[in-house]
Parts: sequence; C-alpha cells; structure tokens
Amino acid sequence: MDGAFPVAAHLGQVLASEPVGARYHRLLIDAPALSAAVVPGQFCHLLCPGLYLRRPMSVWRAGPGQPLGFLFRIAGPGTAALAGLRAGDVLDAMGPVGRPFSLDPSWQRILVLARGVGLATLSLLALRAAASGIAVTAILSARDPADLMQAEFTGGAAMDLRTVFDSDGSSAVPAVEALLAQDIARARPDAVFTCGSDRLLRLLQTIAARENIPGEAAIEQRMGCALGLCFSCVRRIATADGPRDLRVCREGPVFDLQGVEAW
Amino acid sequence: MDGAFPVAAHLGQVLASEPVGARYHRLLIDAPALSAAVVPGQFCHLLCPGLYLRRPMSVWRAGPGQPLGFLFRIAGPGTAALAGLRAGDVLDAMGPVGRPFSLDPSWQRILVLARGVGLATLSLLALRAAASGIAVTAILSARDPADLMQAEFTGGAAMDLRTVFDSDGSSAVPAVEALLAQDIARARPDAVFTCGSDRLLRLLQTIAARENIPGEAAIEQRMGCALGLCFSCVRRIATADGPRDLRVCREGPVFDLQGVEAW
Amino acid sequence: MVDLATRIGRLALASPVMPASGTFGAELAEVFDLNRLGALVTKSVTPEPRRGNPTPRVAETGQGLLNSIGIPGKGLAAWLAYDLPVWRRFSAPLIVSLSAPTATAFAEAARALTVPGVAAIEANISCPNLEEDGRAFAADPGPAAAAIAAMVAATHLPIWAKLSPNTGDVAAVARACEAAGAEALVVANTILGLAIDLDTLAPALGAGMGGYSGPGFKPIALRLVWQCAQAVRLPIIGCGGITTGADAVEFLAAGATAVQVGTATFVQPEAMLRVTEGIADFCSKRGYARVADLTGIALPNYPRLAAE
Amino acid sequence: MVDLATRIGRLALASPVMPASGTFGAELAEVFDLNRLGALVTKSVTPEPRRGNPTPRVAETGQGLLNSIGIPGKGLAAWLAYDLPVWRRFSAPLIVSLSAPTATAFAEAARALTVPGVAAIEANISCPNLEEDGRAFAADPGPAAAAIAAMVAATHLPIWAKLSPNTGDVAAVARACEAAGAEALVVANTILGLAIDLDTLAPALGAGMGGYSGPGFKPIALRLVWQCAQAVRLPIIGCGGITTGADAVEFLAAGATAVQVGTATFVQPEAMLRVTEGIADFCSKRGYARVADLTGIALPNYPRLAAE
Ligand SMILES: Cc1cc2nc3c(=O)[nH]c(=O)nc-3n(C[C@H](O)[C@H](O)[C@H](O)COP(=O)(O)OP(=O)(O)OC[C@H]3O[C@@H](n4cnc5c(N)ncnc54)[C@H](O)[C@@H]3O)c2cc1C
Ligand SMILES: Cc1cc2nc3c(=O)[nH]c(=O)nc-3n(C[C@H](O)[C@H](O)[C@H](O)COP(=O)(O)OP(=O)(O)OC[C@H]3O[C@@H](n4cnc5c(N)ncnc54)[C@H](O)[C@@H]3O)c2cc1C
Ligand SMILES: Cc1cc2nc3c(=O)[nH]c(=O)nc-3n(C[C@H](O)[C@H](O)[C@H](O)COP(=O)(O)O)c2cc1C
Ligand SMILES: Cc1cc2nc3c(=O)[nH]c(=O)nc-3n(C[C@H](O)[C@H](O)[C@H](O)COP(=O)(O)O)c2cc1C
Ligand code: FES
Ligand code: FES
Repeated sequence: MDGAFPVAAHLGQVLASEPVGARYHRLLIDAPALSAAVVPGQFCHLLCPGLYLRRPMSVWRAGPGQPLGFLFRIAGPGTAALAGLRAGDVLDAMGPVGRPFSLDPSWQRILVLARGVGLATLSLLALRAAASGIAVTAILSARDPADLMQAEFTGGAAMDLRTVFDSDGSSAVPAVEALLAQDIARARPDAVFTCGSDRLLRLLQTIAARENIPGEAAIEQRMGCALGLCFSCVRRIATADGPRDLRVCREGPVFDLQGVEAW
Repeated sequence: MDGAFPVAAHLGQVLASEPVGARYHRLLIDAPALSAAVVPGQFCHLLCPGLYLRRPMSVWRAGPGQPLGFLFRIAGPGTAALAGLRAGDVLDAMGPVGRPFSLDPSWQRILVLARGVGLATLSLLALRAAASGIAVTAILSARDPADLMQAEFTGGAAMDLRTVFDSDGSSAVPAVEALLAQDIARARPDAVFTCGSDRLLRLLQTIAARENIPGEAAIEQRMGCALGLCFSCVRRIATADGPRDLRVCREGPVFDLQGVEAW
Repeated sequence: MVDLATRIGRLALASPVMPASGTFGAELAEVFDLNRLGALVTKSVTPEPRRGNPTPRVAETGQGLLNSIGIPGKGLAAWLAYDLPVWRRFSAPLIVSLSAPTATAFAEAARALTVPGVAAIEANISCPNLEEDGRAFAADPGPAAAAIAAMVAATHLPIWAKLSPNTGDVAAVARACEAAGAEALVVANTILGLAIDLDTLAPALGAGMGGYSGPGFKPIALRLVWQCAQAVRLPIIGCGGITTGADAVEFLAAGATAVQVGTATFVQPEAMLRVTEGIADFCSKRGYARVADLTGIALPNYPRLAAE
Repeated sequence: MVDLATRIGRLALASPVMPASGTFGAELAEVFDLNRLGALVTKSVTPEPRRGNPTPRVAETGQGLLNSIGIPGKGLAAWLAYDLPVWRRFSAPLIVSLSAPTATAFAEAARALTVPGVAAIEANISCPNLEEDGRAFAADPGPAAAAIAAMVAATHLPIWAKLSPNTGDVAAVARACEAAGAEALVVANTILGLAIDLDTLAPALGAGMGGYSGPGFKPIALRLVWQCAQAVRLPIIGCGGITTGADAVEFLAAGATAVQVGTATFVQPEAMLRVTEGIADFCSKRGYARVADLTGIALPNYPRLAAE
C-alpha cells in the first residue's frame, strides 16, 4: 500500500464463500494490504462479475494478517454475483473508503444497536472495542432467531448481548426502548452506534439526546464512484452550518448520530 | 431434432478443446442431434463467451454417434473466446444452416483444392466421399509444412494427397496450375471443390471451365443472423438470370464454382 | 392464465410480441411456429428494386450491433408477386414495413399494398439515409407528417409510423404523426452509430456509419417510448434492445402497448418466444391478469387513456 | 518513445487523456498522481448554488450508467474561494466546466472565471435539462452559438463547447459553435435514457430520465465525433464510453485530437492511466511516432487540417 496513494483496486483471491442462513452470504478474501489498512466503519467498492457498476460493501472482518471479510444480504444481481464467487476466484475490491467510526481508547463501554445487515457494518467496531478492553453492549434485532447472525456478529468475543425479534414482538420500538433505557441505566455507555434500521436510528437519536450520550450511525445510499467524485450518494445531514447534502462515500458512511435526518 | 423445426440452438458439452499448430484450434462437442443432421458444407453459428454476435463456423466433423467438430483459425475476439473453452464447458451451437456440397453417389472421383481454414470446410466432404467409395484427389496449400493440417484434413482416410507450400514456392499459382493439369489428365474427377483462397478459386474456375468439369466453392462473408433474415452476408453471384447478391448463409455458403465472382 | 391479447388501434393481437422489421423472415419458420407471434412484420419494402450497401454490412460493438444493410430488395411489384403469397400461409396478422424516397411514393406504395392479406402498413420513415448524413423523414415533424398524411389518404389500412431516435424532439414528431392520422407509433428504429476497425483504421462497416441496435441501445429506446407516451394518445409499439421478458415489461410500463424484438433473434433465434413467456411469468407472479394492465403503469400521469 | 503531446487551440497538453466533467475531483489524487493527466476538468460550476436532483441519482444499465445528478454545487463565488485554491496545487492545466441558465449568465460567469490558474472554460451547454424534457442549449444551433459568442466576448480564455447527443443535427450545432468563436469541441455529453425498476415499476432514478454513459454509449459518441470532424476544422475532444486505449484510438482515428474518460473511472479508478498506456502501446506497435498522427486517420477526407 503506497502511502501517497491510500486507495486502490486490490485483486484478492477468494478464500471462502459461504451462505449464512437463508438470505445472507459471507466472503473471505486474501488481500493483506487492504485488510491491514481498513478501520471499522469503512467499506470497499466491489466489482461484481458480469455487472457494470461496483457495489459498496462494509468491511465485516479485517486486520493485519487476517483475511478481508464481507457479510451481505443477497438483494439483487450484484450481490447475487458476489455470492456466486467460489474459493480461488479473484475479487476486485477497491478501498479502503469512507469515514470510519470513532473509538476512543479511554472509553469504558459502548452500546451497539444493529439490525439486519447493519450487523455486518458494526461487527468489526465491536470486535476492536472488545479487543482494546472496551466493554460492548450489543442489541441485535432480526426477523426471527433463524435470521439472526449472532455468531457472525460477535466473532467469539465476549459482549453483553441482547437479541430482539419480530417473530415474538420483542423488536417492536417500545420494547426496544424499554430495553435500551434499562441497559443504559445498568451500565451507561460512553458512546452509542447504530446501523441497519431507520426506526431504530430514530429511537436511538431520541434516547441518546435525552441521556446526552454521543453516538454515530452508518447509513447507505446508492453509489456510483465511492470516491467522492460523482455526488450520487448524498444524504441530508444536519451540520453546524445547517442541513447539507453530504456524500455517504466520503463524509460518511459514518455520521454523527444526531445529524442523520431520518427518511 | 424436430422435423418441423430443423434449425435450433443446441447446447453441447465440450469434449475436447486443443490448439492445432500455432494459429489454429479444434473443438469437439457432444451434440448428437445436430451432429447427425449436418451435411458436408453446412455450418453452425456459434455463441462466443463474452461476445454479442454469434460467429459462423463450418462443420469439420459430424455424423450419427460422432462428436461435432470445428477447426478454426484464431482470427480475433470471437475465435479467441471459442479457443478459450475447456472440456466440460457448454457451447451454444445454432444449426445446421447453409446449402451443402453436392455429392453424387455415382461419381468415381472428386478433386478438392483447399487452403488454410478451407481445409476445415472441405474435410467432411472428402471423408464422406472416401467412405462412400468415391476416390479423392486433395491438393492442400499452406504457408509451410508446419502450418499444414494434413492429418486434420484426411482424418486417416485414404486419399491422393498433394501438398504445396509458400515456403518452397510450390503454392505459386502457375505451379498449382501445372499440378492440377497433370492430376486431371492422370485421373479425371467428376467434380471439383475449393475453399480458402481467392487465387486458387479463380485458377480452378479457369481450369474446370476449360476441362468442362462441374464444381462448387464455399465462400465466406461477415454474418449477422445466419438464418437468411438480415441480408448482411451477401456476395455477388452469377446466376441463370444474371448477377445477383445472394446470401452466403442461405443460398450458400456453397455455390456453383463458376458462379462465384472473385473479389 | 394471463391474458396476452392486446389491441393496436383497429387491430386485435393475440400477443404483444412481434418481430422488428429487417430482422425477420419466413425463414424463421424453420426454428419455431410463427403463428405464436402477435404479428408478422416484413423487411422494409421499397417501390423500386434496391441493391443495398457495400459489405461488411454488420459489425459487433461490445453491447450490440451496427448495421448498414441499406434495404436491399426486389421492389414492390415483385414483392406482391412473390413474397406476399408466402406470407399468406401464416395466420398471424401481416404488417408490411414500407420505405420510400418521397411522400408521394409512400402514398402510391401504400395504395398498391392495400390488398387482402395485409393487415397494416408500418411506415419506415426513420431508416437512416446515409447519403444525407443519416437524416430521415422522421428527423423533423413536417416531413414525417407529410409522409403519414399522404399514406392515410391513399389507403384504408392502418398506418403505423416508425419513429427515429435521430431527432432533436421525438415528442414533436410523435404529435405530428398523430395529427396526420397514424394509428400507432413504433418506437424506435436504430440510432446512428460508428465503429472503427483498428486493423484497417477505417470504419468497420462498408458504408461508414450504421444503425446501432441491441442491449446497449435499450435505455435510449425506452426513454423515447416514455417521451412519446406523454406526448400522444396513440398506442405505442416499443422496440430497441429487447432481449428478455423483463426488458419488455420495462417498455410496457413506460407506455408501450406491444413490443418488437429485433437483434435479439440473431443471438437466440427463439428470443421472441422467451420474451413472450417472460412477460406472462411476470404478470402471473405479480398478479396482473392482462398484459394490457401494464401499459404506462410507470408514467407520471398514469392511468394513461392512450391505449384504450 | 511515443510523443503523447498534443494541442487544443492555444493550449499545449502533455497527454491527450483527461477526465470528463462530473466524474472527476481532487479526491482521485488518493489513487494516482493527477499530474499524469493531460488536463484537469472540473465538475460543472454554476453561477448560483444548486441542490441537485432527488436520489437515487445513478442506476446501472447492462452496459453503462444512467445518472441524474443535477449539477449540485456551492455556486461560482464559493467555488472561486474554496475549490480553485485546491486545484492550483496541481500542475496540469485546469479546465473549468461551466453551466448556466442563460447566455448572459454564461458570459458573466466566464468573466468571473478569468483568473490565474484557469486554462480554459468548457461550456456545458449540453447538460440535459430535465424540466424541459431534456432540451438544452446544445439541442439547436441558435442557442448554442448565442451562449458561446457571449462567453467569447466576455473572456480571453479559450472556450470549449461541449455538445449534446440530444439534437437532430450535431454538425449544424458544431458549425454554429465554430462560427461563434469556440476554440474546441467536446463531443459529447450523455444521451438521455431511462430505466424502469421492476420492483417498484417506477423509473430507477429519482428524477425519471437520466444521462446514459459508458460502453453502451460509445458507438453513438464515436459517430458524433465523426460527424463533427467532417463539419468543422476545430480540434475535437472525444468523450463517451472510453474504457481502453483501443477505445481512445477509435476516437482519435474518427477525428478527435484528445479524449475524456468519465464513467470508466467509477469502475477502475486508474482507468485514465490504462487508457494513456494503451494509446502509447498502439502507437509504438503500429509505428506512429506521435499520437497526433492518429487524428482523423479514418476520415474519408483525411488528411484533415482541423487539428493543426
Ligand atoms: C457504505 C455501504 C455499505 C454497505 N454495506 C453492506 C453490507 O455490509 N452488507 C449488505 O448486505 N449490504 C450492504 N450495503 C448495501 C449494498 O451495497 C446493496 O445491497 C447492493 O449494492 C445491492 O446491489 P444489487 O445489485 O445486489 O441489488 P440492486 O438490484 O442494485 O438493488 C437491490 C436493492 O438494494 C438497493 N440498493 C442498491 N444499491 C444500494 C446501495 N449502494 N446502498 C443501499 N441500497 C442499495 C436498491 O435500491 C434495491 O432496493 C452497503 C451499502 C453502502 C452504501
Ligand atoms: C460460412 C462460414 C464458415 C466459416 N468456417 C470457418 C472455419 O471452419 N474455420 C475458420 O477458422 N473460420 C471460418 N469462418 C470464418 C470465421 O467465421 C471468422 O474467422 C470469425 O467470424 C472471426 O471472428 P472473430 O471475432 O474471431 O474475429 P473478428 O475480429 O470478427 O474478425 C477477424 C477477421 O475475420 C474477418 N471476419 C469476421 N467475421 C467473418 C465472417 N463471418 N466471415 C469471414 N470473415 C470474417 C474480419 O473481417 C477480420 O478480418 C467461416 C465463415 C463463414 C461465413
Ligand atoms: C440488420 C437489421 C436490419 C434492419 N432493417 C430494418 C428495416 O428494413 N426497416 C426498419 O424499419 N427497421 C429496420 N431495422 C431496425 C429494427 O427494426 C429495430 O427498429 C432496431 O433494430 C431496434 O430493435 P432491436 O434492438 O431489438 O434490434 C433493422 C435492424 C437490423 C439490426
Ligand atoms: C455521474 C456523472 C456526472 C456528470 N456530470 C457532468 C457535468 O457536471 N458536466 C458535464 O458537462 N458533463 C457531465 N457528465 C457527462 C460526462 O462528462 C461525459 O460527457 C459522459 O459521461 C460520457 O462519457 P463517459 O461515457 O466516459 O462517462 C457526467 C457524467 C456522469 C456519469
Ligand atoms: S458515490 Fe460518487 S460521490 Fe459518493
Ligand atoms: S447472415 Fe443474416 S441473412 Fe445471412
């Protein structure tokens, strides 16, 4: 990785390509330089065999000497093509790109609220926090137990886990609100993070504002270049100088929790 | 093969895919119905991986219970893609299409004059003739001995072979003219056939006219549909009612020897 | 069972899928039963015999085809004598594509084509005229309307106007054709393109420029349908790069009542059957009883009355 | 060693390869050294701040990209204050793409852009105006010439006219821009296209129609260059679907003196370097000492004097 040119298209061999549950898929790639450079919250722009545009994908696993990992829902042709990759195939991953999550070594605890593929985006943050001795409270929301990717999220690290489901009503906003209040009362986090659900984003904004806890959210938008060139990926963000259309690929995908306008 | 619908796109497994010399390639395909239906001189329209249009290719080997064979020069992207096929891959071959060579069982002998990939087009005719007891005189022209595909042409059948080369000057038109005159004097053919060289086509026209021997030539033209729909493949042909632009894919690729206008 | 029947002006079609002119012939009956098509559309017929353009007449571009065939043909008289009887053997309605050098010639030819067995005339006022840098009747509202009006006056047969992408204002041309009495619009013909052969450093086609068709042309053809559907109330037959049922559904949703399939047949001779099945599958999966229900569903001003 | 130097009117470029407006930014310096480019071309700057179009602003078509970004930006004053200093850090000549609602606004903005560090103004008179069904200045010779003439009168900087495919007669527009004093033509901007999202049965772009770019657009852009090269003697900068050196050589042979690479950068961030290397390889393999020797080599009337 050339210091002068931090972003590049890396060709990495596929080490593993496996379905996760009924709707998700996992890729592990041998791309040492890229894997070592990624910071939690950043993403890569992936070339999908047979399609024209790249597709943005959060980095789910990364680290010096570790394979680069992606965990995604098969949503359409691009992700279907990625899921079609086999061990030994080559993946063209451009990155690392995007503004990462903030993680202050002096923090004692963080709280993570994730739903669906938001687990993929927040998992690496939780792992790095746990590894650096920061306690992690993780509230994971899914359709039903079968759809929850708990092991994929924790990666074996010790966390205070709460799981809520649509199937038993426990994922309803009032229920999650009670759970959050309880947890924050029990063990107040220094920061909160969320990804994957607009409903939960709005809920966390309210509670964090009330409790006066800083936080960040990772959001999505349809992308062209993922390099800050095309302005196709803007989302409305409240900033110090008022509302602005900011680029999810450049000023994001991680934004201050209170800045993200729900849509 | 449905009698009512003789032409179809057949999906056949690649049995063998091998280079032949430095510039040529050979494909053997498992496509029983198509292989059994082909008559010498006919061709197939082949889907080339990664390209949009099909490419026309003479059938080099065919027959009930035998694999379907193509022998081609790597001329550009389409043929390069075909040469990239591996055993086990699937080839989409549309056919059989085109007007075949005439072969009259009562004939004693035919003479075949072929150059370059013209060998691929004329080989099946020579084989079927030999198999039905018609003697074959074959004059094969090539750059040099290394470029000659003699074994690919004869397929082990007994023929009176003459080979001429650019490398030793023996393929020069006057030399071939002498050779032809000699051969015809020695063993007069009931019909002559040629493919692969305009120079040799013109030569054979002159001699066959003088000797009053019927003949046919197979010619090429850039194609779109290969089904007679688009009129992209026309060549100027002299017919009973004067010169006409005829479709190589439909009224051809085999035409009366004297009808083909050299270009 | 999805109802595939649709109607183009006075004409009732059993299926919304038909071939595009110049990419179809009776020869295709060697591949499948042509009566499974909504209609049969001939190559463009011209009043006089034409030899067509120099070869090569086709070239591949990465995502489609460039052609400069040049409408070769034996001329109208010979067509009536030799080709029409062949077409009469099929039961699907026969649409004769007509191309002519002047409005008067269009009218005379339309009169001559007013014979049993011809269900409608598709006026190819859009074939790029390479001598004039690709300019065609359909490039401007005036000449387009003049040609259509002349034909409407000359025959009781429905006149379909086939529009060209090679214009600065397709909506104006569409309105002009509607006002002139066209009964439907076919949108669209090929768009002018070019490819250079790097071996020869000369145009890949013998004629220089050519008409671009196939998948790479689709987003443009779809946009033309979208613009026309908001400009006129005539039924529109969408055409351009349609290869799958999904492609066809995009055209129907953008305002088309039927579709034509051209270049895709060169790649897969049974493409029109695949497109038909694909449309039916989409309708049943998504709960549309009639393919006609899809027409214009994506338009801002939907429901659109045009197709009625 | 192949000589890649070329000249666009008064401007000498070290390489014929530059980015296409709206697909480039200083951010790309994180991927490679931008001074390896023949020139730097900014996103279109507008006199007033603009928010741009609703999302989604891009959609994939099989063979390219549809976009309806809508030229968002902070406006000319803020651009001069905040962006120009950033661009000044690079040594390659800076071309500012300018878009404005009226000829007068174009002229005033051109005057304001006449500052050290700006090498030329690329007049984006072709950006599809979606409110007007995609019609733009560049759709007709009159408005195009008016805008160019106003800018030429307002600044000593070279004015490059960026033409649109969305016109019925690109040659006429090209001649009008030449007569109005343009120093070069950029051919071309995106062509209007559409895609329908089959899940929602609505346009895939928030704005409805969008500009089509990428490989599927290439044969059309190449044809536009071919037509313009035969209509004017101005140097032409070819643009549309260029992804490889071979693509670029096609444009040069068709009459271009330089090329712009846009959407390809979204797929391969180093695409412009690959294109540059590909052109050099072609020249050395085929024995051309200077890339300038390729300009117009495929034209019927070659040698063409325009590029001189
Ligand atoms: C920064 C970022 C990180 C992401 N990380 C992940 C991840 O870790 N795991 C994961 O499963 N998905 C992730 N996504 C979403 C992923 O990019 C899309 O699901 C993917 O692009 C869909 O492409 P497709 O061709 O499969 O489906 P398409 O047919 O392109 O789209 C299918 C559906 O996905 C939506 N979509 C398409 N592109 C995007 C996009 N760029 N952002 C949001 N929605 C989109 C479409 O609107 C449509 O509803 C991320 C998106 C962004 C912007
Ligand atoms: C009826 C018929 C039978 C043929 N049989 C054989 C065969 O048995 N073996 C063989 O090696 N080749 C055969 N050819 C030629 C073969 O079709 C072309 O070499 C092939 O299409 C080239 O495609 P490409 O993409 O590899 O090269 P391209 O880049 O498409 O073309 C490379 C060169 O081949 C020429 N060419 C392209 N298409 C055709 C075509 N359809 N006909 C003639 N020349 C063309 C081009 O002008 C160019 O000079 C046959 C052609 C026809 C019409
Ligand atoms: C080889 C070829 C020949 C064509 N000939 C005609 C013609 O004679 N008359 C006509 O109106 N359109 C003609 N067209 C245009 C098609 O009818 C159709 O409008 C165009 O190809 C777009 O559809 P597609 O992308 O499905 O091919 C021709 C197209 C091709 C490819
Ligand atoms: C996302 C995007 C934004 C664009 N913005 C502009 C613009 O602001 N001004 C302009 O003149 N052209 C703009 N264009 C057009 C490009 O400059 C170029 O003319 C067109 O994309 C064709 O080239 P390509 O196929 O190499 O992308 C834009 C294109 C894209 C894809
Ligand atoms: S995707 Fe291009 S600016 Fe974000
Ligand atoms: S290739 Fe279409 S008619 Fe012969």
